[in-house]
Amino acid sequence: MMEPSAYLILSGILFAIGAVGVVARKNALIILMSVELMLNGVNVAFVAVGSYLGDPTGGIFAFMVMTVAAAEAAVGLSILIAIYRLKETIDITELSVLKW
Amino acid sequence: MVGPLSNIHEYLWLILAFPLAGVVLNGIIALVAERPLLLPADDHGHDDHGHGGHGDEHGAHHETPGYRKLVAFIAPAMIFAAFVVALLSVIQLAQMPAESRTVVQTLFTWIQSGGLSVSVALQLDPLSSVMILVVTGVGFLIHVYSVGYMSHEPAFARFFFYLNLFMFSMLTLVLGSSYLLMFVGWEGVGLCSYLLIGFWYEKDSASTAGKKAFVVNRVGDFGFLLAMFLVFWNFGTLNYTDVMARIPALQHSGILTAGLATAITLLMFVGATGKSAQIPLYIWLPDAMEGPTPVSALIHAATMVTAGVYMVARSNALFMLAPFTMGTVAVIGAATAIFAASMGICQKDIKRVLAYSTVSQLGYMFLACGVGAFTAGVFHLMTHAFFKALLFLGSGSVIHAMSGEQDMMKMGSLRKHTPITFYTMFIGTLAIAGIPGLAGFFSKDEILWKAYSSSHGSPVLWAVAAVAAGTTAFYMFRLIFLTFFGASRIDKEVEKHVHESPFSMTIPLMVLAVLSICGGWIGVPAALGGLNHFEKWLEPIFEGGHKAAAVATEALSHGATAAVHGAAAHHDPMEFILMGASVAVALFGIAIAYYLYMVRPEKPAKIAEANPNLYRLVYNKYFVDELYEWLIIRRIVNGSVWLWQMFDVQFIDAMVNGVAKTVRSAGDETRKIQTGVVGNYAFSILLGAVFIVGYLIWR
Amino acid sequence: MTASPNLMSNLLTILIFLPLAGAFALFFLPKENGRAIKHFTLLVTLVEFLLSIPVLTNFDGATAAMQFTQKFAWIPQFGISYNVGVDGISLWLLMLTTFIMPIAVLSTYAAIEKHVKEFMIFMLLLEVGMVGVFLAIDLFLFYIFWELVLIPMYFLIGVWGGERRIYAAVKFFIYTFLGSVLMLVAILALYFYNYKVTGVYTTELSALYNLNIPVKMQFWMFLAFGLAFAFKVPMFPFHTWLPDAHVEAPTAGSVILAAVLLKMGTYGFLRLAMPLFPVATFDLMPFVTALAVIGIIYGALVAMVQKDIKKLVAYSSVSHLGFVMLGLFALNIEGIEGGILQMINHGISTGALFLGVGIIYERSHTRQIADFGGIAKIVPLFTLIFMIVTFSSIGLPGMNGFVGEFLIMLGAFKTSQTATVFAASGVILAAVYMLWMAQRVLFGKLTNAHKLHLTDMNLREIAYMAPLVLFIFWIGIYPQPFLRKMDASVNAFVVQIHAKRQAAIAATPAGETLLARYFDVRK
Amino acid sequence: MAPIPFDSSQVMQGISCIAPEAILVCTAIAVLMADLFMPEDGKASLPWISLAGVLAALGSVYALGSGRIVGFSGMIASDGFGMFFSVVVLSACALVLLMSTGWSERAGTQKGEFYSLILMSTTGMLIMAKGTDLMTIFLGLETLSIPIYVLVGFQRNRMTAIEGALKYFLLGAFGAAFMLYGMALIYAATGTTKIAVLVYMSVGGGMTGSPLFIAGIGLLLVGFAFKVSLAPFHMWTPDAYEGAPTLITAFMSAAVKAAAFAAFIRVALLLFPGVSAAVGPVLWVLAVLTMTVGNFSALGQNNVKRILAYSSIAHAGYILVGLVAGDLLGGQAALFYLLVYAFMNIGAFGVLMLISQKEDDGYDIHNLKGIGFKYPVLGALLTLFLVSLAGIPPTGGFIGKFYLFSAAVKNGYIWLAILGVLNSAASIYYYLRIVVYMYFMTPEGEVVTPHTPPMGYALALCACAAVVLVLGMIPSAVLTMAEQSVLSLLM
Repeated sequence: MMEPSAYLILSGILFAIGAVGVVARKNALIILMSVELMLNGVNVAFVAVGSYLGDPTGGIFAFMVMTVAAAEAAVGLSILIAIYRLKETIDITELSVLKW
Repeated sequence: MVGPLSNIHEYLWLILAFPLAGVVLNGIIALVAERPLLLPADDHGHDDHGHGGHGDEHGAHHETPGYRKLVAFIAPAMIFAAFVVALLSVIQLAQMPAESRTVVQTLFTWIQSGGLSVSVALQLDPLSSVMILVVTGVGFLIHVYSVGYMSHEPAFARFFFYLNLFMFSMLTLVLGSSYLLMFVGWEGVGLCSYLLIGFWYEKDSASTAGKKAFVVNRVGDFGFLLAMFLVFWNFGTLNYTDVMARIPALQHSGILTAGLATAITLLMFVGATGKSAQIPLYIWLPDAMEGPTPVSALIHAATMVTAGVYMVARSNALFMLAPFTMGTVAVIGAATAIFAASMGICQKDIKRVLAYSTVSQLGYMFLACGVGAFTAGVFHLMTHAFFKALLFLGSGSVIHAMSGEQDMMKMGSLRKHTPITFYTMFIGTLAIAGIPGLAGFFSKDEILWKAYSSSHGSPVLWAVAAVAAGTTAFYMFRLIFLTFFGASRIDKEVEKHVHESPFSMTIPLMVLAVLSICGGWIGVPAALGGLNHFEKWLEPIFEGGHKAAAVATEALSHGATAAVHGAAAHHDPMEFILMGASVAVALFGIAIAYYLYMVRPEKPAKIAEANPNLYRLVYNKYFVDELYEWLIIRRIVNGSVWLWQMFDVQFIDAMVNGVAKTVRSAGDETRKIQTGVVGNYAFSILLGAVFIVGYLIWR
Repeated sequence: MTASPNLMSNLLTILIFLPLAGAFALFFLPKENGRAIKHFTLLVTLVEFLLSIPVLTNFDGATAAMQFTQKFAWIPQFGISYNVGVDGISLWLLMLTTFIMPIAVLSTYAAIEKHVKEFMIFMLLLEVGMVGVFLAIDLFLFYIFWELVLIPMYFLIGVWGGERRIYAAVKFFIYTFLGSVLMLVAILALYFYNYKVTGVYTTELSALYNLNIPVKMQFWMFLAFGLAFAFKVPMFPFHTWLPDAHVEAPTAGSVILAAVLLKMGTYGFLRLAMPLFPVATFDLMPFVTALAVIGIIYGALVAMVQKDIKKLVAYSSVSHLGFVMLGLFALNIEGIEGGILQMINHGISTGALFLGVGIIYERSHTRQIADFGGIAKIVPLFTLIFMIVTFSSIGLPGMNGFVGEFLIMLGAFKTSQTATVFAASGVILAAVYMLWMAQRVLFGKLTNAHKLHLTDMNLREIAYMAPLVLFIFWIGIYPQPFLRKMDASVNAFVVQIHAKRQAAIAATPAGETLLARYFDVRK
Repeated sequence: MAPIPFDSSQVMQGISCIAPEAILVCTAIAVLMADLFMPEDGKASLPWISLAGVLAALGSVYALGSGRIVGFSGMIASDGFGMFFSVVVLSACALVLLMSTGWSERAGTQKGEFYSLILMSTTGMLIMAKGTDLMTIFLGLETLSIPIYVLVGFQRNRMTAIEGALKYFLLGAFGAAFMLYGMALIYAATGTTKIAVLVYMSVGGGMTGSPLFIAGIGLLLVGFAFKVSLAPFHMWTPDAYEGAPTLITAFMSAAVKAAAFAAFIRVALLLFPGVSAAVGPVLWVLAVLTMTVGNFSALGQNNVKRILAYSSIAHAGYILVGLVAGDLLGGQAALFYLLVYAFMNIGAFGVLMLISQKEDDGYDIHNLKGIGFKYPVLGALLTLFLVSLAGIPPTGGFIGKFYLFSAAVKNGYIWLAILGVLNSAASIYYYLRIVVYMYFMTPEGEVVTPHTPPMGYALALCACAAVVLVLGMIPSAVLTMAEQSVLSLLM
């Protein structure tokens, strides 16, 4: 069995890319995708550790995360559609009525 | 009136109770009967509903209303009753052996807390007996006089309410058995003085003068209060008898040092300067002449202002232990005497002349006390009460005759119109000038002699006092000449109404005139072959002081027995020389007055013109009031405004509001972080996460 | 008094909650009938006063113990109990509260026209808090009542106040709240320290009194408690909320504020800060005394130059409360009894002054001194009573103020002569600012008569001023009943606090300075 | 290969353990169905059906009692701690449902899915509060969050609502990712996600040497901090709260916060002691920062809803004080405070919902002018809730704060307590500001006419007021409950 360190580093990189994406991008859809990337980074870590330990928990957790991610994506996309319908943009810098 | 009472001293409280009853009765009358009549016509009587109807002026008729008659009876009657009780008490006191002539009647415990226990108790002893007789006696006469003098006054009942209240307070002052009670009366008479000076409160000058009197007195009271604290924490009591009794023991144990005694007595003397109008706190007394003239006579001449002398005499044992204080008292007394006398020279207002004269005479009394001649001080207090009350009442009679005019420059030749007033006042003037045989002569001469001969005295003090005596004679005769002699300068309109006063006013004048003549005879000094009953009477009071002083001296100069009584024992030929000198000085003063105001009436104006600056200085009372105003009052008021603005408004509140503002604007800035852009929010989260994880790992 | 023992044991609780019941009942009265609401409130406060009289008559002045105590477990987990009692220190403050309330209510009859019901509800709630503060002998309960007072007062100022009422109300609230939350932290620290030492969770005062708290801890706790109380008193330099609050508050509010609320601060010192932290009390005494004296003089000087009568009286309160603090921190019987008595006196005199100002304000709608002048002519009765009150405030012998001030200064003189000398000069200044004000308002030429619409006092006004005047003279002439009831308690207080201090001195290394004791300063 | 053992009693125990959740899910489905088949005018009964479900769930919580029942191989447990939060969450849910009776029609939320989503979210909260495995907590969190995202944007034609939903959603997912990554790291470090095992491993500082574990804890903390809105992870809160339908704002501030805190407290009390030296200062700083940012930001706000949002942030800071203290007392204080907070905050929002005429502008503070005297009961109620939020006796809010700060003082965090009380003094300003507008100011025009609440709504408000007052005056019983709950957790 392979040491999970490499996978953990990979997961960290994925997570970081996703996080930076969330912070840096202005398109809400891409932010959503960045979040998905972060979640996938998490999944990599879970699966790698689970398989290294021979423990099913990691795999199960990854499945759970995927399920949740799917549900989130569904809700998220519908919110985006609703926004687009009202405002015809999903640029988050223009979606700042609520502030201060 | 009370029948053969076995012990009149059990009824001492009546001396206070009678005036108090007068206070209550007159107060009720003033409130119930008189108040509605005094309201402005358009809305009196309907105060509950706020809007009275028009017309209906039923308060306007001129008959004497019944309540005024009642007041006119009650007020003097109560004082007379008190006088009778006082007289009976003193007679009984006199029948007791000299060494046990101290009667204390305890009424109830007043304040008790921790170590302090003060009772409302009355103490009758030779000193207070002199005082109560003077107070009730002269007081009664002035009450009678007032009934006539104030007969045109609308607020008649209120006046007598105040006047009776004054009598009550004054009697408390002199009868109280402890310093605290004296203080009660002390402040009480201050209150009445305030009320009576400002009696005509619609006059701004009157209410200002009243306030000034109270406040200046308070400055003195400040000293009195602190003196009491020192007495209490060192003697453990405020009762006279206990304080006196504990002096030897405390001297022995080294607690009562000259330093402590000096501190106590100096503070007390601060109080005395306030009440008795000595330098530097005399300024209120001339202004106090804004009050009705009987008030000036009663309060600002005969009784209240002498309270300071009474206090010093009362505390003689302590004063004797404090040579420095004694010196101070004597110097201040002498200085006040000459200073005030000089201010009396140029005054045009008849009452103001008398006011400065009072200040000056009070200076004599303090001079006496300061040289250890307490008896002489008290003696002069008494005689002064007679002739100064007489003079004031006389001046009141003059003013009455002149329809309120007080400027002597607008008088003259009144002798013809008001003979009784003239003669009585003339007697008073002779008395104050120190013409032999009259009351003032004996007392003043006693003081002059002691100022020279006493171990505390000095020729300088004598000289100053003698010059002051001459000045006194001068300005008093100036007053007489300007008022009663010469050509009439009276306003034509006024002249038509000039008349002699009614009997209710002239009879007290006559009685006082008699007293001004004979009052001094009970204290004829031994040197003149007198028995000096007065000195013997007061001896028990002042014995303690001499003893204490003796002990103190002994402590200083081991075993050197100082013969304190010695000075008075043998007849010094010097006494006669000085006596003659002082009479000569007085006559000289009279002669100058005669020359300037009778022979060459145009001369004074010329002298004034020749020395304009000097004249202005003296006429304006050396600008002392202005100096105080500029030096102290302005400073304090402006300083307070500055304090308030700088500290409260610009510092504390600015800080408080500033903190509030800062917090709030900080809040507004904090809110600005909330840009509304999700990316920024996410960045904040990311940053937070990085910080936390970073801290946790690389801690 | 023949009251059943059952009533007696519940009496204090009834006193605390009767006004609450009254407020609750008021809630259901129709708001339209303002008169009936006023009558009802008056009735409640009168009954409250009558009920407090048995406390006074049955109070045993010979013992320092708490009397009429009643105790229930309240929050047993924390050792907090509902614990009330009264002793010689709190007795008169309780009486003052119940006495002043009907008067304050009566004073509102003409002044309060809008939202009468709410006004009265807040008045009664205020009374709950005030009575509670003076009766609580559990630290937590005390704090609850302490805070409870804030809200009704805040409303009284904020709704029924003058122009700048909102600023004043908020300032009042935040100022005092800030102080009390710091006290809360100190209460907690004390509470856990007690637990650490004794192993018992309790907030009962009698238990906490017995603690021997380390001096350094005492220092900080005293500061925290003291700050809360100093805000309330208010001591210089924390006084600036007071003039604002007084000026803006309606008459009744000012009266209660001056008469009772400020006393909560001084009472707090006496009940909590001083006995709990005796060593710190002694060590900090010079500072407190200095602030008290500065307050006396500063308050008087600033009062002197005010143009608004109410503001003048407010600053005079700063000065008078300075006297009270001076007396309390004399730490001897004379000073403390004088201090307590002066609390009562100030309540009566300043309360009456505010009532007086209210009376002319209701008619003329101005409080500017310059607008008046010579009104003695048209309102002689008012003038009489106002002058009596003025002289009471000045401290004229024969009236209440003198007895208090004299005892205070007498006591303080023993402890600090310098402070007393300065304080005594405040006596002079008091005469200056009060008489100057009286002169400008009452005396002189009547210039503004038609603009002022002044009429003399009516029966109702006489009715509420008369009892105050009565007590002004009563306390002034015969203060014995007042002083005797507090003797035992004050005695015990002084003995205890000195004993604790002696013990602390004995335990102190020689030559230890304050700085070394409280801050880690070496050499 | 041995046959897989089937222990029916284990299954039954597991099912009984999640009985309240099951009831809620069933109710949610029933409501959806009813909405489908019910005539339009019968929709008014939907909240009542939901309420019945919530009450039944509440009943089952009581039936389960505070005894510890572990289900699904230790994934979830019904214990005293869970029970306490179940009560809090279900009460909050019930109150919100009651209030919806007078609100939904004008807010356009009179729809089956609205109630159904509320119930489902509540289910997630219960799971989160009872989860004893990181996985359960995550599942609960998501079950809770996803319906809330929808609910926030429920009024999808209102720009602010949908913007709030978007922000909440994006950041929620972002925050959840941090938490998940933290869980993954913990899993990587320890090989387990069971809290009990983690406690066993970390106790006495056993895991302090593992950077993976520490980083995991840190990220977990970030996740929780986001959900309970601690600064600097709080920024979504004002926007989401302001945008959401007010009823949902109330629900979020009370129930979501309670549930998130439930898991947070469970993790904090059990796991943090092992790493307290590291986490303690972080929590301290977070607490102070959160209180200060929340309170300061609220000072100048004019939108009442937003004021309460910031206030909610500040309150998270106060509650965190209990966790900084980290002992039994701190835990129970936090529990007690969450309970009180749920009632007072829902109460405050409940009154505001009646007063405001519409979303957004309707919550401008100027609309409150003159309300106090014109509508004394509403004024009194709002004042009571604000006073309680400000922490002034005799309200539950005071007892709660007292409790929290006493935990801090007890554990030596004097400065934290001082900063806390100073903060609460500052907060007075904005709570009083609302009172100032209600009572001290007169409106330029007409006083706003509030809606008349139906019975249920009024009942809910009264219940809130009663609880706030009762907890303020006789808190003893609830204090005991809170203590028992935390004890059951620590045993």
